[in-house]
Amino acid sequence: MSVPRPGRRPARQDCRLPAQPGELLDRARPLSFTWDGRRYDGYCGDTIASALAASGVRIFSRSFKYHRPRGILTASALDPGCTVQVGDEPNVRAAGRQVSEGMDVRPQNVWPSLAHDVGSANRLVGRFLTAGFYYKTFIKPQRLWPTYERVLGTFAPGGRVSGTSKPGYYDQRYAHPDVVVAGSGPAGLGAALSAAETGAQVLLVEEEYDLGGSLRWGGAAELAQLLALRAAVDAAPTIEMLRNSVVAGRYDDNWISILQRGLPHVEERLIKARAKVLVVAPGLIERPYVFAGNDLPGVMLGTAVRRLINLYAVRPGTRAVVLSANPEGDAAVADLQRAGVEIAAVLDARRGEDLRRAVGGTGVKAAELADGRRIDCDLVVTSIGWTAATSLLNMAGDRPWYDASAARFRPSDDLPPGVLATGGLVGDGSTDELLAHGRAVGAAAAARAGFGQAEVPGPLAVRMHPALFRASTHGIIDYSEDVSSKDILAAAAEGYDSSELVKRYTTATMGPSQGKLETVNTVAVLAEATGKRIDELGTTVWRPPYAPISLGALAGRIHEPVRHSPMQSWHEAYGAVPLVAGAWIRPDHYGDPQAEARNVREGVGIIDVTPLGKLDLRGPDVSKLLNLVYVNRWSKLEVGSVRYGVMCAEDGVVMDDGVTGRLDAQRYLMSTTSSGAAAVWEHLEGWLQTEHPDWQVHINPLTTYYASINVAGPRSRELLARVTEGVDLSPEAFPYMRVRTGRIAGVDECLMWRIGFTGELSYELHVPASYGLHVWNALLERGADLAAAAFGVEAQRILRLEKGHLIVAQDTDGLTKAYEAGLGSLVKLDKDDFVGRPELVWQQELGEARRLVSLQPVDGSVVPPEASQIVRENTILGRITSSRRSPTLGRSICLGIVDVSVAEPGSMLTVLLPDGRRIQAAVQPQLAHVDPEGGRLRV
Amino acid sequence: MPARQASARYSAFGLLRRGLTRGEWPAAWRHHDLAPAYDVIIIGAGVHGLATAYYLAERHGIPNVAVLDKAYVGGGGSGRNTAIIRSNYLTPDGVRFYDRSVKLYESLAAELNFNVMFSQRGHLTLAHNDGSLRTMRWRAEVNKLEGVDSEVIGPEDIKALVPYMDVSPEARYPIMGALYHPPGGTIRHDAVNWGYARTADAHGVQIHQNTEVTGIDVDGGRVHGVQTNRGPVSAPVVVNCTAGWASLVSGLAGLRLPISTHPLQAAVTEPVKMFLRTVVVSGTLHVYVSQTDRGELVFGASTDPYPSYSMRGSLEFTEELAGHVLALMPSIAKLRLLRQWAGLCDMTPDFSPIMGITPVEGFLLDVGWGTYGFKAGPAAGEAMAELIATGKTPDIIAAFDLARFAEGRLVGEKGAAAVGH
Amino acid sequence: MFQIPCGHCGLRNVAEFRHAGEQRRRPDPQTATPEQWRGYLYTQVNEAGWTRETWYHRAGCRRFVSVQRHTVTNEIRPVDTGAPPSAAALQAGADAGAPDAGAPDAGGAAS
Amino acid sequence: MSENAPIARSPLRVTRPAEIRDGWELSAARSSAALRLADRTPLAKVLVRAAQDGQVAGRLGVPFGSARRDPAGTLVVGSGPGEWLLFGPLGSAAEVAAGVDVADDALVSVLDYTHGRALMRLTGAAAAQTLAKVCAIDLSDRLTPDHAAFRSTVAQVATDVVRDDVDGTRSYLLHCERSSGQHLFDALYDAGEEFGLEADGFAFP
Repeated sequence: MSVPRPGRRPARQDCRLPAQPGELLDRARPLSFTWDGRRYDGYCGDTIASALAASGVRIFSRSFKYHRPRGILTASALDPGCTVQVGDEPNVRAAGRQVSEGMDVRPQNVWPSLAHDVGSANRLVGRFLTAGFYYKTFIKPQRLWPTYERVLGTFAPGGRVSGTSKPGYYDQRYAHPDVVVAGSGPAGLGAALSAAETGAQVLLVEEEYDLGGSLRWGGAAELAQLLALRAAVDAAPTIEMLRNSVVAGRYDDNWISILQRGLPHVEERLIKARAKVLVVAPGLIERPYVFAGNDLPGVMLGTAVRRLINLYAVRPGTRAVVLSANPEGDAAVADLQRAGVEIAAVLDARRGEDLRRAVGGTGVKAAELADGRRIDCDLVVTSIGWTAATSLLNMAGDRPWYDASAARFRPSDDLPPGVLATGGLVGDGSTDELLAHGRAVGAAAAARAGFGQAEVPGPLAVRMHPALFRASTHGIIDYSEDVSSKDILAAAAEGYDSSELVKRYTTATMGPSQGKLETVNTVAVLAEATGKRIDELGTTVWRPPYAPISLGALAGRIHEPVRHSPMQSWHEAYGAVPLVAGAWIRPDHYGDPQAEARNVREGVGIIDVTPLGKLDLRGPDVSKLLNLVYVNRWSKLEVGSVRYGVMCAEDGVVMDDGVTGRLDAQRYLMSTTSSGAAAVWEHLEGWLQTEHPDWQVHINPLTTYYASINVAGPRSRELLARVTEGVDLSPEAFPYMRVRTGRIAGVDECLMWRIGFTGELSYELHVPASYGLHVWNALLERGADLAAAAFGVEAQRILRLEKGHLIVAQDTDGLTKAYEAGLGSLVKLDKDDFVGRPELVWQQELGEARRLVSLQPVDGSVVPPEASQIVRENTILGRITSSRRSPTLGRSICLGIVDVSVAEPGSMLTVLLPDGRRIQAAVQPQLAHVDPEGGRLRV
Repeated sequence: MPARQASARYSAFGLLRRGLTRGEWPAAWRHHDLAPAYDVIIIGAGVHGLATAYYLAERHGIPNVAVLDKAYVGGGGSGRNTAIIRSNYLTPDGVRFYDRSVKLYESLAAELNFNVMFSQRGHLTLAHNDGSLRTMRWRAEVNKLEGVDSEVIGPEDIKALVPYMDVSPEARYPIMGALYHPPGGTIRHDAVNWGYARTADAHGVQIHQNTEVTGIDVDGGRVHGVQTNRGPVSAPVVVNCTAGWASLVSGLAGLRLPISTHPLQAAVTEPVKMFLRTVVVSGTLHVYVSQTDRGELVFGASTDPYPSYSMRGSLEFTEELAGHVLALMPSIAKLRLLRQWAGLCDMTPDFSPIMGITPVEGFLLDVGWGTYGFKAGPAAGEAMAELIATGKTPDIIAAFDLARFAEGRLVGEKGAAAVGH
Repeated sequence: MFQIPCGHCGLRNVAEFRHAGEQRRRPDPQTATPEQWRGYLYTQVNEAGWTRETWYHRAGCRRFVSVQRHTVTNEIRPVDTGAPPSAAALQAGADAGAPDAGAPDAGGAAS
Repeated sequence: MSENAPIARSPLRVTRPAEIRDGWELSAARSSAALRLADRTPLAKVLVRAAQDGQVAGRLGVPFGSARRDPAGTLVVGSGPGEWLLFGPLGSAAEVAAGVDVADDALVSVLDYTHGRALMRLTGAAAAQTLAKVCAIDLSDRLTPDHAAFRSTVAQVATDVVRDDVDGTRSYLLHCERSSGQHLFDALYDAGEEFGLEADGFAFP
């Protein structure tokens, strides 16, 4: 790409007309920008395309397959030939985007440049690039396809995204309007105004920069009417007006997505509106005509020249041939004449006059007429019919029908509730008729939203319109996909003869304009090919979004919840390496997990276990609930005691585990795994609410009411004694598996559980969270001489593995039942019922197929990575679920789940390491590698 | 035996000749009247039904087969999936089966004389926490034991494969590693459907579009044929290949299945110049993405969180998708989403298919594919054809029988069911 | 984003709820045969039409609500009777968005 | 025991300057911005659970979905079916809890939730517009007038929202479980920036 040369004199705006009555330009504010590295001038209010066209630019891009030159066709956001790169933004619609000072605009799909374009060699072979070309070739040999593919890939259309752009500020908001009006032509304006008059809240959304639709290029009368309507909208207190914004989708229950652009501080904003009623009024899209050369620069639609002349004061050519089938086409002729364009010929399609082809290389040079005449010209204008933009109705479930007399699809008579249509979508009429229909629909919309009374009016009368789709010659049907009418015929002949199949086979309608210009012509040519009628074939389903939406807007501000414990500031200050555990950010370690673990075995350590799930259970029936959801028994748990429990789902699969303590007769505190906290709460509520609504139990979450600190190690009692008041910590008074309440570091109502996930004498403190940091600091200060130190999750994992404690979802998987997990001794099948009981009964009868065991590699210096497979030759017998180096034993230790046939203590297993080595490991007599008798935690 | 069609071979030469003569290609498949009886009726003209029909005719000399579809060829999940092919599953049964499918895909273009554009560009499944990294290693180890090329790689290697990826440890979901599966890639799904249809047709199989099965004739515990909107047809064997609609079709035979139907949504962006060569999947972020030869990014996610037969698609899907894609590749925020759509997935409790015989004699199942159906097409068709022709269930699908649910023999894919596309 | 009428909170976006499954009766765990029990665990009616199901209002009142939903249109009718939904609601496995096996395990700090 | 007296801390970063009052670290900042977001976590919070149609419910007299100030100035919020949250001045949790007459109901739970929840107040004419960027509930007077209460997701966190206008100015109390507090605060701050939001200090209510 050439670099901008701002110094160089800009191109003169030779095609710029004197001021037009309805022009959108602010001539007081000229600006300049670069196109393909060269400087151009324009005015504030110009689109990129209009500014370039004013300076005589005719070629904006090259087509995707044949690399044919392309120029302005519709002069609207849909214009397929006017897609450009603006800075780091790809695929900008040059005819729909306003140009701004200093904008860096570049062409796409051109290599090396617009002028010299090797790709256009494709045009020579174009005749061979028939429908389904790729399916029929590059077939053999398969190994070469990737090579072909890379070459083809370089011809991919579109602009470039950068790998380094900083994402801008995109956001979203919710809205709850009574009425959303999509489109601000006369009908849309009427609907918005009359709905607002009832007091309804109205969101009026216009895709373009200005309200008014076709009124904007009407005569003096229309312009005057438009001014009045704009004033009325501005004055209406309950209308929120969004310009340069688009209703992108309509989803279930009138959930409506609106893309809002042009905000000062936001790149783009996605508005999610729950509308009581959606009024669809996008108007009509002018349909291109299919004939030879219909994609040459200089071939334009009637509405395109009217936009260029009236809105942007651009003279679209010097000598024109016009094919008109409707009054709008005739009006285009008048506009052209007014703009000083010589009218070489006007063909009236209503009288059977027709075009045959547009002739030229890089632009129109002449037009060949059906009667054989050849007329030199640089502009060919067609106004041969309309397509109703029914996408939003389609998304609402409506199936439009083909009205042959109007030669266009129209909405069905019974639209889904909450959706109404007006304007060109439902019929034709004068500005006043459209306005009146819009007003009636707006009143009906308000009524449906609960404001006033009004019936939905019938559709507008529909003007007869000749059915013109294709001339006697073949031309392009899908400009962005380079699909010709010949391709459609070929596809149909090959059996791809339904609108869905022909779309998929030729890719017609699958490009950036999503069929708005192409669908009806595609169906019409398919009808021609199959001898069917258009209404028999129907169109393909329009899918959201109506207009492309940036990923940034869809993502909005990214609010991924993050959870921190009250001690987070300390962890950060002391160099904790963070562990992302779902929403929780936890300290994985503080530098040396092995040392942290050793310190727990030898002295005392403290760990932040705040994420542990904690549920307050109270009421007379709590023990019933516990007996139901845990596999073990709870009836006899005394006040002041805690017990380890295992939960299974109805299929017997282990779902969670934890310790539950009885604080008084009717009050328990249940702890769950950190990741399982929410699921367990929901699980308990479910059983209570749906199966046992009669049980008297309240479940209240306390997970973050408490800061939870585990104080572990032989000297934990000594440390705790220094900060605790009101609790006798002696082994006799406070033995293993008991819970006490007392004052810690001056904080009342602290819970202390004597339990030991680490296998050491340890106390789990649950401290009112606001005091968490205070207690944490107190423990470290008062324990300084005991070398009390914090340890992280990694050290805890090492310690629990030395103890052979399993971690649900690591040492178990989605199918591991209680017996396989080595938890069989806990399962009390003599309980009448508990969740998952039947499956466990059967597993116990049949015996389990796999079992969780402890393993020690013969070579203790090797730590088999977790998930290493346990094999016999190449048959899988199990896998390592947890493995670490044990600082206590000075060797590697593992948990693994293995086939029962090899689960006996002493059996020697082969572990296949990821690097391919095979090592031997012995099954241990019990799960615990360290202190199997549990002496250390009972001291 | 029905007439075979001498179908014109596809080749560059053929294109050249027709380019010069402007001659037309013959129809890829023909229209037929519905015959009163066939040897086999297959319900569903997606890749499973068409592949089954093709292998029946081509491998087992059973061409008297009717493939019935209520709509058109490849109109269901086979034409709506994101066309990702891989075999890096978790269980040996799964790996073996999908590896067979990959092997068949590798030679499919030549076998069908139809370029299916199988692009083995490599497949990355990202791990954002130690748990999923463990699962990736688990899959890699099982894959290697089954002779499938998979390995766990680190952030640097990931960055080398996907330069636009944010592999910084500060990311909200830091990338700790990935399962890299070089043989994985993408394919042109329509081409696979059409290629099977065209070649099956050439072997005498009849494809009936717009033919909806409205009833299944079961008498004395065995199937005798089906009722359709075009009249009754009899056959001793009826195969259910209807994916999202599997429960409804089986219901016609009085059979209830452990299946619930969930929409699976997908979307494409506008085309941009090629910047993403491999397939990228993140289970934690529930997103997968690849770039087509046309330059579009194709996105998918996990199935909708509730059962539904709606294919309208949802806004929240695109919002979550975009957020997660930008979490991986923050610089592409200006890329625009062009179109979204949905297909229906027949989800089973163990994320594994249900294939083979049922309590209704002659009524066979090839369903329960969930989000994995397209990857399985060729191997499933091959196995179902063998089952029909020999009456014996091939070992490769033995683990996927319907009876496993009543007998509590679920398949372990559930252990690692991330959004593994 | 369709809406679910919550008896306590009114119309709310479906995103606030978890789908808790088709309503079904839990067999007597004492007498159920494996076939019956696994039918209850796994078999789905999977109706394409009106179905009676349970949703958990996770982000709202945290109550389990019964609704009738048309599974093709996602149209919802409140369930007239306050009949309690069923244990099927409780299947942790009910989640369809296939859970990531490497589900973020918060350190597994199970005491 | 520890020599230094316990200091209670909110999960939200303190907006400087900070002060210690009644054992709490508080923000003494004062903002006069038109839109303000302030930490209210230290306020006493008491959770009451009782039968929806029981005696306690009757005495509290606030149905789910609304809020009311009792004569003592305690804000009683109907936060769920058979569930109430009572907000009182700093350090008043015990009194507030004691003030709940639990007689005549089969099962009543009264819990001090002060330390379990993050609480913040968003005040200003643009408060509704700000909240509407992160919360899907209709905030119009029609659906959520002053003293309306609801629970929904705000910035993807399950949050209790109470509209509690201050001298006619739109104001919302938002509270969520404690560990997500900073996230919720940050999300609201981000949403409010375009309206000139400033962080404000602690006050009651």
